[in-house]
Amino acid sequence: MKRDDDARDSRRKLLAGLAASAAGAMVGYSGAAVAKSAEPAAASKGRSRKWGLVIDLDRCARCGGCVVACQQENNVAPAGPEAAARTRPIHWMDFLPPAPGSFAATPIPCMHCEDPPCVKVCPVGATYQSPDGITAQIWERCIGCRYCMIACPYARRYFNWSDPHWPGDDPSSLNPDVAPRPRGVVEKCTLCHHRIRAASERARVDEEPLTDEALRRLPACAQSCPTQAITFGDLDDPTSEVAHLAASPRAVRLLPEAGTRPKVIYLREGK
Amino acid sequence: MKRAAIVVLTALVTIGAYAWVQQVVHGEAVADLRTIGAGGAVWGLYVVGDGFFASAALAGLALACVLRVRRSRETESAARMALPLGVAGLVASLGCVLADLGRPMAAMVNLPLFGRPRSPFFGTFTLVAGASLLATVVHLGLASRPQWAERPQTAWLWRSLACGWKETASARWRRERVDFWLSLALLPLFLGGIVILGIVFGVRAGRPGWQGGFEVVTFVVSGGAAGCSLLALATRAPTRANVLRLLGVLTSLTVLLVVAGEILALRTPYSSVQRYARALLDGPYRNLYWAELVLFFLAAIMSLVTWRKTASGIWSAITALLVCAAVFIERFLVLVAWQTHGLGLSWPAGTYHPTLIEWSVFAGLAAAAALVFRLLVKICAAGTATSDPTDPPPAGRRLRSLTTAACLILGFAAASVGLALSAGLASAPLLDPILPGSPLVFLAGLFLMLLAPVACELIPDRDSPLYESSGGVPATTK
Amino acid sequence: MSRLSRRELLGGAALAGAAALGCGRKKDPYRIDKPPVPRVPGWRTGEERWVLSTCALCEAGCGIKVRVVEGRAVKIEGNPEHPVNRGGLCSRGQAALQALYHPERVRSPLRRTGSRGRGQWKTISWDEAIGEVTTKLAKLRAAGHPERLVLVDGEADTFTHDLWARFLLAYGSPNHVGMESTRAAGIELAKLYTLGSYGPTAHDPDGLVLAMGTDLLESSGQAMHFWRAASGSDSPATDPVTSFGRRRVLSARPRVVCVSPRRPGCRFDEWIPIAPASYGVLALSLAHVLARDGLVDKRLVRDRIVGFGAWRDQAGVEQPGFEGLLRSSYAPEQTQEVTGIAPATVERLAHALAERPAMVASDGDATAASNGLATGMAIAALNALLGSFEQGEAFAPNWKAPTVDALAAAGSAAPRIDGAGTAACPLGVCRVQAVPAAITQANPYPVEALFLHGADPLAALPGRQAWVAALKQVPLVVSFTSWLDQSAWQADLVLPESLFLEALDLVRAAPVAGEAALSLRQPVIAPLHDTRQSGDVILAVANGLGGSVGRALPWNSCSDAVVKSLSADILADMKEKGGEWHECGDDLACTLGIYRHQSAPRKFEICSQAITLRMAGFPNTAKTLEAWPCKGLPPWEPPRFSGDPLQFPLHLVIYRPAPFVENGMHALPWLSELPLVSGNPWPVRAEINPADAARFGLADGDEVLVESSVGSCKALAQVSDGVRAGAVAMALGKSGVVDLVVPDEDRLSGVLAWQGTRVRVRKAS
Amino acid sequence: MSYARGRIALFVAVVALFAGVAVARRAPAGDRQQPLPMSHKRHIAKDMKCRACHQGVEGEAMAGFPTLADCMDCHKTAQGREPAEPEVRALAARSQELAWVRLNRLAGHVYFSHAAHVTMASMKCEECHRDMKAVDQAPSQPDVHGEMSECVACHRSKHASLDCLACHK
Repeated sequence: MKRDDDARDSRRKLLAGLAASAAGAMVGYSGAAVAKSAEPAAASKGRSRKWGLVIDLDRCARCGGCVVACQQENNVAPAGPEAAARTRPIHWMDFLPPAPGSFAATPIPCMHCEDPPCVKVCPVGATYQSPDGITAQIWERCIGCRYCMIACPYARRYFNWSDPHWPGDDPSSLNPDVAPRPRGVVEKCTLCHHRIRAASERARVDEEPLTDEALRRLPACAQSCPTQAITFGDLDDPTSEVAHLAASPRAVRLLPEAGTRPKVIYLREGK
Repeated sequence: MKRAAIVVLTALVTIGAYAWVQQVVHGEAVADLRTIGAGGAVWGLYVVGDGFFASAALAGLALACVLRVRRSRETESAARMALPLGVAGLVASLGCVLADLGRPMAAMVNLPLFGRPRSPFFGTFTLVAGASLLATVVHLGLASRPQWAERPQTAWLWRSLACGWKETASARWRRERVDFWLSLALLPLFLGGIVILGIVFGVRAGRPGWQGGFEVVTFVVSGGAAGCSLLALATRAPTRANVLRLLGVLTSLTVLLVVAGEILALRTPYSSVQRYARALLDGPYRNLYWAELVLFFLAAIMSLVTWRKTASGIWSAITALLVCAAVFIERFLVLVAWQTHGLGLSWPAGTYHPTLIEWSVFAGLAAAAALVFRLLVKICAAGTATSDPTDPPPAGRRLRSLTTAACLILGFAAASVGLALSAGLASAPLLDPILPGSPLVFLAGLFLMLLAPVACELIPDRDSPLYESSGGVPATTK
Repeated sequence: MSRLSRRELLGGAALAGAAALGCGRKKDPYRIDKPPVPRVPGWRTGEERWVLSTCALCEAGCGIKVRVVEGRAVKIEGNPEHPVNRGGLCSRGQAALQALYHPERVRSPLRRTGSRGRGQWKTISWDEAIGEVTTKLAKLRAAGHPERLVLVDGEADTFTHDLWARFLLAYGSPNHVGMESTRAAGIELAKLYTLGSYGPTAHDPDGLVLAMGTDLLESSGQAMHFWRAASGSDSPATDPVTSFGRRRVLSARPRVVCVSPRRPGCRFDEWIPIAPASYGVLALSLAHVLARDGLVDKRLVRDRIVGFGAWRDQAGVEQPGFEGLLRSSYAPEQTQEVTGIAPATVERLAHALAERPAMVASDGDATAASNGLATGMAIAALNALLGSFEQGEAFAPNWKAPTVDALAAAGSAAPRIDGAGTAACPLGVCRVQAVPAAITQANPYPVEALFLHGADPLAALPGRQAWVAALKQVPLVVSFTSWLDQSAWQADLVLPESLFLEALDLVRAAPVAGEAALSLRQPVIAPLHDTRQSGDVILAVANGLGGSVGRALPWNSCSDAVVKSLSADILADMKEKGGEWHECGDDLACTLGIYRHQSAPRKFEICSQAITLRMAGFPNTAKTLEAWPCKGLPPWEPPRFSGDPLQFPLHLVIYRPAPFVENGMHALPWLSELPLVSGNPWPVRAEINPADAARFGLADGDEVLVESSVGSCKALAQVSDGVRAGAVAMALGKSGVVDLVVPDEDRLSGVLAWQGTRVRVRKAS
Repeated sequence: MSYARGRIALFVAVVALFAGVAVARRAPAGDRQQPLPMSHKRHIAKDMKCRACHQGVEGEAMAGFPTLADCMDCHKTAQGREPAEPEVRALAARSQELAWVRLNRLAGHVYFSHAAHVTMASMKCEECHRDMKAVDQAPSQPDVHGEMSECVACHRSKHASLDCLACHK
């Protein structure tokens, strides 16, 4: 009988689980650690990428399209007038306030630093740098100490001060590819990693290479930009558009003195 | 009078608990903490409280360790008071951290499982709050055993906690030795703790490669002042004078450090640091900044004057409270002003005014600490002076030495392994410890090491008469 | 120590069990709580599709593609193959998703039960609602007064709009009142009278764009185009690989110079502050420099432009031309006092305009003053001298007019209720702000039925009280709307309209760069609620009325109508005019017509004969005509401002910010929270120059009270050098701002004078 | 000594609490009824592949369930003595949709792609799911208990990505 098998199975699992937790799972994991040493060889199979964004300030029209695109794609709940009055709205893609007298439209997502200070200070490894260079945040792991917010020189991290709330509490419009964040965790731009994942999955299922053309407008902000001011791609690939743009004499990075080496590169206005 | 104080403290704790429940139900939206860069501070009163309580407790404990190692009779009461004070302070600081966390329950699971020593938070939470608290409790418990053993038979809890303390010469001798070595061994832990705290809160709230290392020194020195002031509050007249003398030196030093730090900050090439320094001098924090300076200055003079005079209770209490207030403000300025006014990009300057909820939780924790202190003083050996161990050591017992050594060695091994396993030796993508739970192993190792003195003391002598018959040690008291 | 009894022990175990259950039932905080099975027929679990359609949040008509997962729309993106936006999409279009799922959408037809404005409603069926409307309209027609039906229509350039127009034509009412007079009517009328076509102009900025007012760059239907043009996105010269993504080489780079009392929030290269409503005189001054310095192309003037030099009118009488007017006046030194712009700047600008291809562009706010038409004519004339006119226009399908009965013909011949085209407003096409007065005074006739379609005049227009009073006098007010907006609140019947993501329509996109698109709007998801698109409702009503009305609108549904007319008339018409059809996307997706205007070059009449003719038709205005220095060219006059300058020392500058949507959707949380201002984006802001702030003792962030002679509004003071001294800039769309505006208008054209109000600002106490 | 017994009782209670929690967390949920007594056995016996009904299994993240239209592709005409066939046709006649109950559910922050496992990694369905050849009813119990450790162990052994972002969303 299948049911009995299942029951036995689950009972066995329960016992195994109890045994494992009681024994500290020492043995099993030492084996795992050995398995891990074989990893780099396996990883070299697929070339690792260095994802980056180039934002051309000369093109940005400051329309705000990228902001809404990001919120829509990543299930960022609107704060509402009250929370907004207490400066608690969440904008993974934000605009840096211009200095007096200047236009200076500066859309500012997470910088995805090569040397991210936020990652170093996380006590539980909730935030980490992916092999492709995305500074990611695993919401489930986060304990909400907000140390990463303190450490980020760009102030690009957001804390969920209260439960997210969508108009009418209707979750129909939520993107199923992105988990909504509960109260008490820090969230941030993920470079739309789920879109990258979906694109590379599709490319592999269709057995086609993932070209730079397919990548350029992949994140929601880049896709939505009416002036194509935002370009996405692999900075390590010398033939990619981002790599080319990053070599422009106009290229600048924010707060170089912080030593974070951002992978979001700005192209200055003018000339 | 005392009863009234306890009623007030209990009421404060109740209010704090209620406020905390509000925060649990509604999220940290009830606090005035806001998104950094959008015009707020993400760390506020709670973390300031952590910085204050933990540093004061650790400084007090470190001081007590020094006094103990010096075995000075006059300062013995101060050294004794430091233990309950330390426990109370560390409990409050732990409470502050937990109140600040967005998901305290997740923290309870994820920190022991995946804690990463690279994070300064790991240092503050496990070493400072966890290990120091544990060490202090062990210290206090061992020191209190003689007192607990005197309780009547019916008090089973106390009797069992005393673990069969017998007032023998060898036991007392061992007590003294353990006390000495424990103090010596814990001194680096406490000193290290306060320095870690200083780095966490002093280096411009942890931003790497940025200006402001000067604040670390200020943080440590003013932490010492806070610890001293609490000790001065808790100790009686003859000892207090010594403490006040030290307090005078530390507060004077702090004044100098604060001023020097500000001048340095104004002269750095970094605009963010300058913004921060201006915010203190004549910006929104000017009242607090000048109040801090005046308080420190006043306290320095008063502690020196009071010490010269009779070290009168009221005056030294006032001095101590002034220092506490000044140190608290110093912590607030280092932490909060940096977040609201020290941003490198053109984000707008922020504000932070703690809400009633935050104040209530904070006050509740402070009151809880006071109650814990009160309780510990009541039940632990707060004032017992020990004898002078002039006698030669008795013949040891093999089991004891072995167990103690085993605890130390195994504990050290486990702590090292735990630290190594959790210290990011894993491959790059998974920054998790190689073994989930290795932070727990690290903590267990620390715990095991702290069990060494316990083992040393608890493993009973063979029949005492044996000793007497051998004529090795005179068993009688003086 | 008390013993634990067995009972207590059991109790403990029970507690443990309860705790365990609690743990087991813990809600997953990350779960997107979708129904576990496809509720929408035909959808598999986890299935997703991209559906192509056309945006409806402004007149641009951008192509969109919508991600639909298991029958739920979850993301709106730009359609890369659409000529208007080529893949990009502004904040408004994307935020439409929040409109779709808005909790306050009307979910079924409602009939008012209490007195008007009390908000007591009864849910009724569609059959009932349509029956009610049909009965009323049939009665009106039977009584011989079809003209007493008035439609206030906020929509333009859609098939639904055309259906409405056709319906009114067949029914016999001339009162299809659009909202144009509150938008860019000044500039569009100028185009009508100088070139002969009405509607938005295509702008092809290649060199220099002189933008009059900020709306053009921020919220107009052309904004998308200007962003892209100014960033060089369209230019082949900006191959990112060869030019490092630079916009263009400096010399050839398109430059956007914005002239406005307020600095635009979107991209520009130079901002020149100007006194409110004095754009016309600046245009004339620029034309003066061009004419004086011989910078006008003589061949162009000779071949294409009427009325620059001396000219002969239809009667053969020689008339003085524009040139003579310019020679005698409008020197930059003379206009400086009015515009506040230094003569050197005007000279520099004029020479820059003449140096390379240039154009002067403007949207609503430039001509929204009491001198609206004259300003529009001056701007158009300047464009003519620059050779920048006739860049193409929207594709209007040639729809065979229905045959109407005598009753309808008579009704359509009646004077319009808003007075457009009458002596009260001789040069206007519509004048929606005059509707309330006309209803209250029953002049020229009482209104029996008022339909509001895609329009919320109570919230969007000044003079709310007059509208409320007027609606009270109309026996039947029907609102076709998706929300219970302020106007719907006063209606008798609220007929919930499907959102554009649930409807089928055909959109004439605003023309850009000589190219116009006709694109299909198709339902992306099944209607979420019991709503219908208004086209279906009119078809049902027409069917119910029968007779010639029913024959004029013979289709069962809007989609039927679109498909049939698409295949029959429109396709052929477009082919004939040189357009081509594209089908983009894999599955049916979007059918899209791209059409390049290729008609024979027309003459540009700086001195418009059309104006002369129309003015001469009314005896009292004919006299006005005599006084004009150039016949057919309304002379520029200083704008009228309502409010005593001593009491109300500041000019109110109304602007439409980037997230502004005409039909109230700017209140969607995503748009309301756009971080385009520093600090909290929700509250109303009054932008004020530092000099004025000092004068009135205001600091940045102060709560202030802005008062005009008709209303007041609380706002947050934003001290900014982005506003000209003497002006207060406030964004339309925030609550209370519209109430400050005095509903004055241009008496020639009926253009609503948004910019004609004086205010004072003081600290709110 | 009374306190000794008290302490034992306390200890027992605490153990019971933990055990209760552990059991409750792992206990199978109650049976959930599917809308049709659809037999996998009979369908597989007719040589139907999994992807015939679970259409997303090779190219999409979710395998998905057949819509009524998918069923009607075959069941428009009678296919032997299927007990559920009349019900399917009745539903189709009322143009209702099949409300399949999803049994295997992932935590909300976990991403799992069938395409990645079935097509890219060439895994067999049976490696995670039970063998459906023998199942004569519509399943009413989940058959995949996704523990993160299981995922990680398999990813390790197959040298698949161990990046957190590979599976988290």
